[in-house]
Amino acid sequence: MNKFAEQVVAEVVSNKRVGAYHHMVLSVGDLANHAKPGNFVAISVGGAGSSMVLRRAFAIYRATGRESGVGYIELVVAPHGQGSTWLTSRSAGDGVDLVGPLGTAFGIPTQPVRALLVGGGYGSAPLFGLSEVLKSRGCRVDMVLGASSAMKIYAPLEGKRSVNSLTITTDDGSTGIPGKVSDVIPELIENNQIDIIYSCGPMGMLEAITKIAVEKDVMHQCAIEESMACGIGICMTCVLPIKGEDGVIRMLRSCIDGPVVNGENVIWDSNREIPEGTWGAL
Amino acid sequence: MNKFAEQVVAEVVSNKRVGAYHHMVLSVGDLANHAKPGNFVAISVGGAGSSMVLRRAFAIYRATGRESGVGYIELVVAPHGQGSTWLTSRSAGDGVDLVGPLGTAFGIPTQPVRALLVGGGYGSAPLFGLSEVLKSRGCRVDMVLGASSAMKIYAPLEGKRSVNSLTITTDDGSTGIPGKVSDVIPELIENNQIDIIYSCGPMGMLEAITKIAVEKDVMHQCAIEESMACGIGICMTCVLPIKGEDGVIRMLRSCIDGPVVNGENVIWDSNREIPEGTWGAL
Amino acid sequence: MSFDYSASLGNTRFENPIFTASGCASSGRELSQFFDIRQLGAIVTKSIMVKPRSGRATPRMAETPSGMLNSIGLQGPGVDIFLEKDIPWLLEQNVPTVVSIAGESVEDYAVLARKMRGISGLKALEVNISCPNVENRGQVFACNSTTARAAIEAVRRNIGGELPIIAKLTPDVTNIVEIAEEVVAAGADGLALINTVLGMVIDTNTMRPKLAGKTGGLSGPAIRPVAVRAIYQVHAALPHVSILGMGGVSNGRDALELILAGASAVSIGTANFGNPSATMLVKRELEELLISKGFSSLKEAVGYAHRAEQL
Amino acid sequence: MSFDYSASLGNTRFENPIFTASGCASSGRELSQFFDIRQLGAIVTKSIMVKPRSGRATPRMAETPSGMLNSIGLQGPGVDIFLEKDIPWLLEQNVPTVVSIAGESVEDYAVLARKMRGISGLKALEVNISCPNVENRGQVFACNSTTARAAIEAVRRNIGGELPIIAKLTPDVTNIVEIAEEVVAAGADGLALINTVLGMVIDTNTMRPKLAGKTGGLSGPAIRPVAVRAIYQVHAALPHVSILGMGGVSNGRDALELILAGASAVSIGTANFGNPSATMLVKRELEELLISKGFSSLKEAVGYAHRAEQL
Ligand SMILES: Cc1cc2nc3c(=O)[nH]c(=O)nc-3n(C[C@H](O)[C@H](O)[C@H](O)COP(=O)(O)OP(=O)(O)OC[C@H]3O[C@@H](n4cnc5c(N)ncnc54)[C@H](O)[C@@H]3O)c2cc1C
Ligand SMILES: Cc1cc2nc3c(=O)[nH]c(=O)nc-3n(C[C@H](O)[C@H](O)[C@H](O)COP(=O)(O)OP(=O)(O)OC[C@H]3O[C@@H](n4cnc5c(N)ncnc54)[C@H](O)[C@@H]3O)c2cc1C
Ligand SMILES: Cc1cc2nc3c(=O)[nH]c(=O)nc-3n(C[C@H](O)[C@H](O)[C@H](O)COP(=O)(O)O)c2cc1C
Ligand SMILES: Cc1cc2nc3c(=O)[nH]c(=O)nc-3n(C[C@H](O)[C@H](O)[C@H](O)COP(=O)(O)O)c2cc1C
Ligand code: FES
Ligand code: FES
Repeated sequence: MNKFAEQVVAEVVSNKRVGAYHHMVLSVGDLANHAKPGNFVAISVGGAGSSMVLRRAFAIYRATGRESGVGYIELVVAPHGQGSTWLTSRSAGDGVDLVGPLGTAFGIPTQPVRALLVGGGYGSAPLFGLSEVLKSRGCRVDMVLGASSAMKIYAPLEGKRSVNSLTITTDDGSTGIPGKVSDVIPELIENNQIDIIYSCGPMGMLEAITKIAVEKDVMHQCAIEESMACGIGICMTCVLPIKGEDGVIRMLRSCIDGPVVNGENVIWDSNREIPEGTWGAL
Repeated sequence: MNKFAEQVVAEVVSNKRVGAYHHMVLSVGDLANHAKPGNFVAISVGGAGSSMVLRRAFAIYRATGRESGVGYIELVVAPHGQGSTWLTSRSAGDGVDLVGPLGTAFGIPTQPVRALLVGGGYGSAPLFGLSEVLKSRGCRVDMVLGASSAMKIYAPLEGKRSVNSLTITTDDGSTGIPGKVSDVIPELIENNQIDIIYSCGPMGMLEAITKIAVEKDVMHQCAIEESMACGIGICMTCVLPIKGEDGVIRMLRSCIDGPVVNGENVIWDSNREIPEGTWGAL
Repeated sequence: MSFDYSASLGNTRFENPIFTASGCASSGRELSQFFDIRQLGAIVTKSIMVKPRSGRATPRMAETPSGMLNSIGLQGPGVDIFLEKDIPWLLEQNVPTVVSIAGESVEDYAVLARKMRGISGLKALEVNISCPNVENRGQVFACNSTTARAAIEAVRRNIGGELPIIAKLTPDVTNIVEIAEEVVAAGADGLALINTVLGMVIDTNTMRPKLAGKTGGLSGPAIRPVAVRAIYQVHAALPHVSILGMGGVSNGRDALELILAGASAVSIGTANFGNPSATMLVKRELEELLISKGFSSLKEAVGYAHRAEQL
Repeated sequence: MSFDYSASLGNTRFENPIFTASGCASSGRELSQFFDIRQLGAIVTKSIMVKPRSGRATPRMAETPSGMLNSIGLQGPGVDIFLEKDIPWLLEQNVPTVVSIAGESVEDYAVLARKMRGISGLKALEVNISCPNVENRGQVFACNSTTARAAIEAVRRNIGGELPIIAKLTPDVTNIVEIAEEVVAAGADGLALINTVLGMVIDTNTMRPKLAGKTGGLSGPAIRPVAVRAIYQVHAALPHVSILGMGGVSNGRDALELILAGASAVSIGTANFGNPSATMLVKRELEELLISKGFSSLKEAVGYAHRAEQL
């Protein structure tokens, strides 16, 4: 549970198309001061009279303007279905109902480490803010971004500047190295002597990265994306099987016990079933 | 059934607030050339992802621009519930899905007659176009408009010019004569030797006018407003008991056998029950 | 490769699977000004009764979130005038026609079936058994296996010939599969799923029920999940019985959902009110979707959501 | 003149009629960061079972037009941990608390009732009998008068004391009034109406049911007309039995609709997901509406839509 969460009417400050995405800046007041890399917000979509009853979750790309009462949150939104398309068609001046910051954040090491940040599609969004924090702590930051094609790589110039190296992969080879991010990660771990991987993207990608991280014995924190009805821990729809410190598997809520979790604790191969041995499984 | 009905995407040309109403101009193409006073249009409300599944009906206030392919329809819309509020918040350039012209039109006498036009609230909308047609046929046109208060009287300047006399009543006396339109009609019928009354407004008003018209033995055509699900004759929700030429009462569809009907044929006192003797009543 | 869009209900073949829903297209004339109604898989007429009926008092409808309530009360001219006026017009236009019948007693169903027997050119008979049974405390025929069975048996005995009988069921029952099995045993060739869901709206201004008839039938997108569930359950239990699916379909995706659940054809009701050309939109979009997913015929997709999990 | 906003269910008084719905507010902690949960008429806890449960596989939800499907499968810690952790916290916070219990057998209900007996400070017990009965082919208790009765009797026999029993019914039955009469005869002091409506969504991308559990419960504004109908019917038949109404309420107007139909208090479920402070909005708007309509108390408005027609 993110104790800073609050519900506000956020004003759209700007909305720009970037490749396949929309970069949106929202004025949210104090809330921005509590947002940490990995947190997300939940936004009402469709306006009055909408048939969409649930909020949509979006990772916080950046939070800026850290003075009292004034704060901005930036999002990277892919117009996909009805909800995100509604959001990306908002104009400057429009208000949206937003709850945030929500969920857990990426853990920041106290020592300077060598970090590899891996993003898939709009999953790159939270990584740039994270990269800034890591750099400010003296970490080396390498980044890999993957997507199906060039249009779906979100890597703004200022973002690129904040990393030591950026590797891009696309399924169709339209930019960067043809293939998946998981094809290039092992070598990057070796070459850059990576201590920790931070990742965000589709579940299949996170699973593949976990496998590599376990093999190479590096830490791995990932931001997962389960379908969420409430985002605040009251509906139990967003659960996934996670092994606790005590070795017991529990169906945890990815909205409040996540989205950032330790990759190796997730039971990835459950094939969406309740894994055997899960606490309370019948 | 209005054989000219078609479905178009109409572009909002302008949307201006006038008192309690919005005067809206829509570009509809050829459709405008077939619109007659008394006809209405049915508009989809709420946009994509809306929870409102039914169209809203609006009387055509005016239809202009009578050349091939270019035509405008004007509406007077009261922002009331969710549907009309959505419509009145459209801006110039927005498209709306519109079906029209629908329904029957006011019958125009072949001889020059003395007509009294009576409108309640936004019910005045179709009367100004009617007035123009009547004047062009050499008729004398007197008009009475009533509403609960001044803000709800819709009587634009150019409209006023098209009538020989305009009487206004308001329930609260905030403009014109305090009281109901039915208070002033009998005298107007006498003084102006009225041959026919045309009316449009709430059902209670139409019923009261019918009573007067029958007493004074003048013809009375009224545009009724029953709640409509389809507007095109396929749902049977908009029916009301009407006596036919053959003396038989039938539950007729006000969207295709109306909205303009002869007041004296409507069974007003049915109290929303099926009147005894109605054809097919069980 | 050409795509086979034809649909079958019982032994009858239709050019395409998109029908109007009973009571939502009157008798076809009104829609014909918006599109060529011969493009429909079939018109399903409003439910016709033995005698003329003026229906329920007004108000008869209330809009609800993503849906509407109606209580039309089966207003109509009665079967004789219907056969004299509406049917000849439809057959003359060459529109594939399914007649829907509704009775207040088992005898009514028998009478209506006999009247239909003589009409050549009809494609099927939809038997709306979601009407109150005046002989049984006004309980709806389809709410009870015994009365549901009796109504369908009466039709079966009296219809003769080849005309397929499609029994239309209400979802307002504890176990729709049980009723489905019963009417199939009684001779139904197919099932129409679903009729409206019983609901009510209270007008918070007058503080009374909004509809004159108090309760009404809920239709539209709001009930689509209920329709999909009913179709899926019944198709799982009776895979060889054709289903005419309906409930909240307004685009190709929605129609595909019902087809994947087990419907062989799809009726469009409430969507016609919001969009007079909804059927043509659904027809076009569904075909595109099926082709884009690699199906070579509509029939391949029927019940496709039931296939075994791939491992 | 001061307005009396208090509500009663059975013999228990609540400060106001706005509750959370079971399973839609977890155990209260999560909502407490958005508003002071002591402002609620009551928190109704998620349904608690005898043993810990991990619930159903994922995906567990699908959005639908003006609603959603869920198949959580009653994930929870089991009654012992619940009584050890959640209940003390709620009672400590001084939040009026209604515990919801759910069983898989009649014996489960008996066990749960005995466990609740000792807890002082609870306001009422909601008995969710819309769960599958493992002893009876997985049929839902509330789908059948005999099993519904047995579950409530088991609670009645074992609960002792004054704690009112509110039986929560499913609308997925042919005749909800019959089930209501049965559970009241078995000792229920009140009724909670309605649980979710059984539905299904098929994902047209994967072409399989979207939920891992295939079917799920439909909730939200889409089902409000069904809730209003059920409440109206049951209140008409059993005017002296209090009803806790729920189903698609997201604002004051919606809550008023259920109250006029016959609900003495109203639970808010799905609306919390879209708006964490939905309960407070409903509470404020409903009070304003009741006052503006000239009621001097909430109780005056309960069932007001049933009053005789004025002539
Ligand atoms: C923690 C988290 C962070 C996210 N961050 C971003 C982001 O930064 N940028 C971005 O564009 N999107 C992000 N998403 C996805 C976003 O919330 C929406 O799911 C997506 O925009 C599709 O919504 P829609 O209404 O357009 O699509 P629809 O298909 O109409 O959505 C229907 C329903 O399915 C759910 N759903 C659909 N796809 C997904 C999915 N992939 N994951 C989870 N739920 C889904 C929706 O929430 C909704 O309830 C995130 C999701 C989560 C859970
Ligand atoms: C033939 C006809 C002509 C009309 N002309 C005009 C016009 O020129 N200007 C104008 O502002 N409005 C007009 N109306 C009313 C208009 O169609 C809407 O009903 C009104 O705007 C309220 O819709 P809403 O969505 O804002 O309200 P809501 O209360 O949200 O509407 C809910 C439902 O109730 C129906 N409804 C509500 N009030 C009425 C009513 N008084 N009559 C019929 N149905 C109602 C709506 O159609 C809708 O289905 C006309 C209606 C008809 C039938
Ligand atoms: C206004 C209206 C009238 C209807 N009349 C009938 C009818 O006469 N006979 C019948 O079997 N079903 C009738 N129905 C039910 C529809 O045929 C259909 O089963 C139901 O509305 C669900 O489909 P939809 O959501 O596409 O409307 C009617 C529905 C509506 C909305
Ligand atoms: C995610 C979710 C979980 C639910 N869990 C329970 C539960 O544990 N016990 C119960 O009795 N009802 C449960 N319900 C049903 C609700 O309490 C309520 O009866 C129903 O959702 C209708 O109300 P609504 O439309 O306001 O959500 C659940 C509903 C939802 C949406
Ligand atoms: S989204 Fe509701 S509990 Fe996580
Ligand atoms: S509004 Fe549908 S028939 Fe008139």
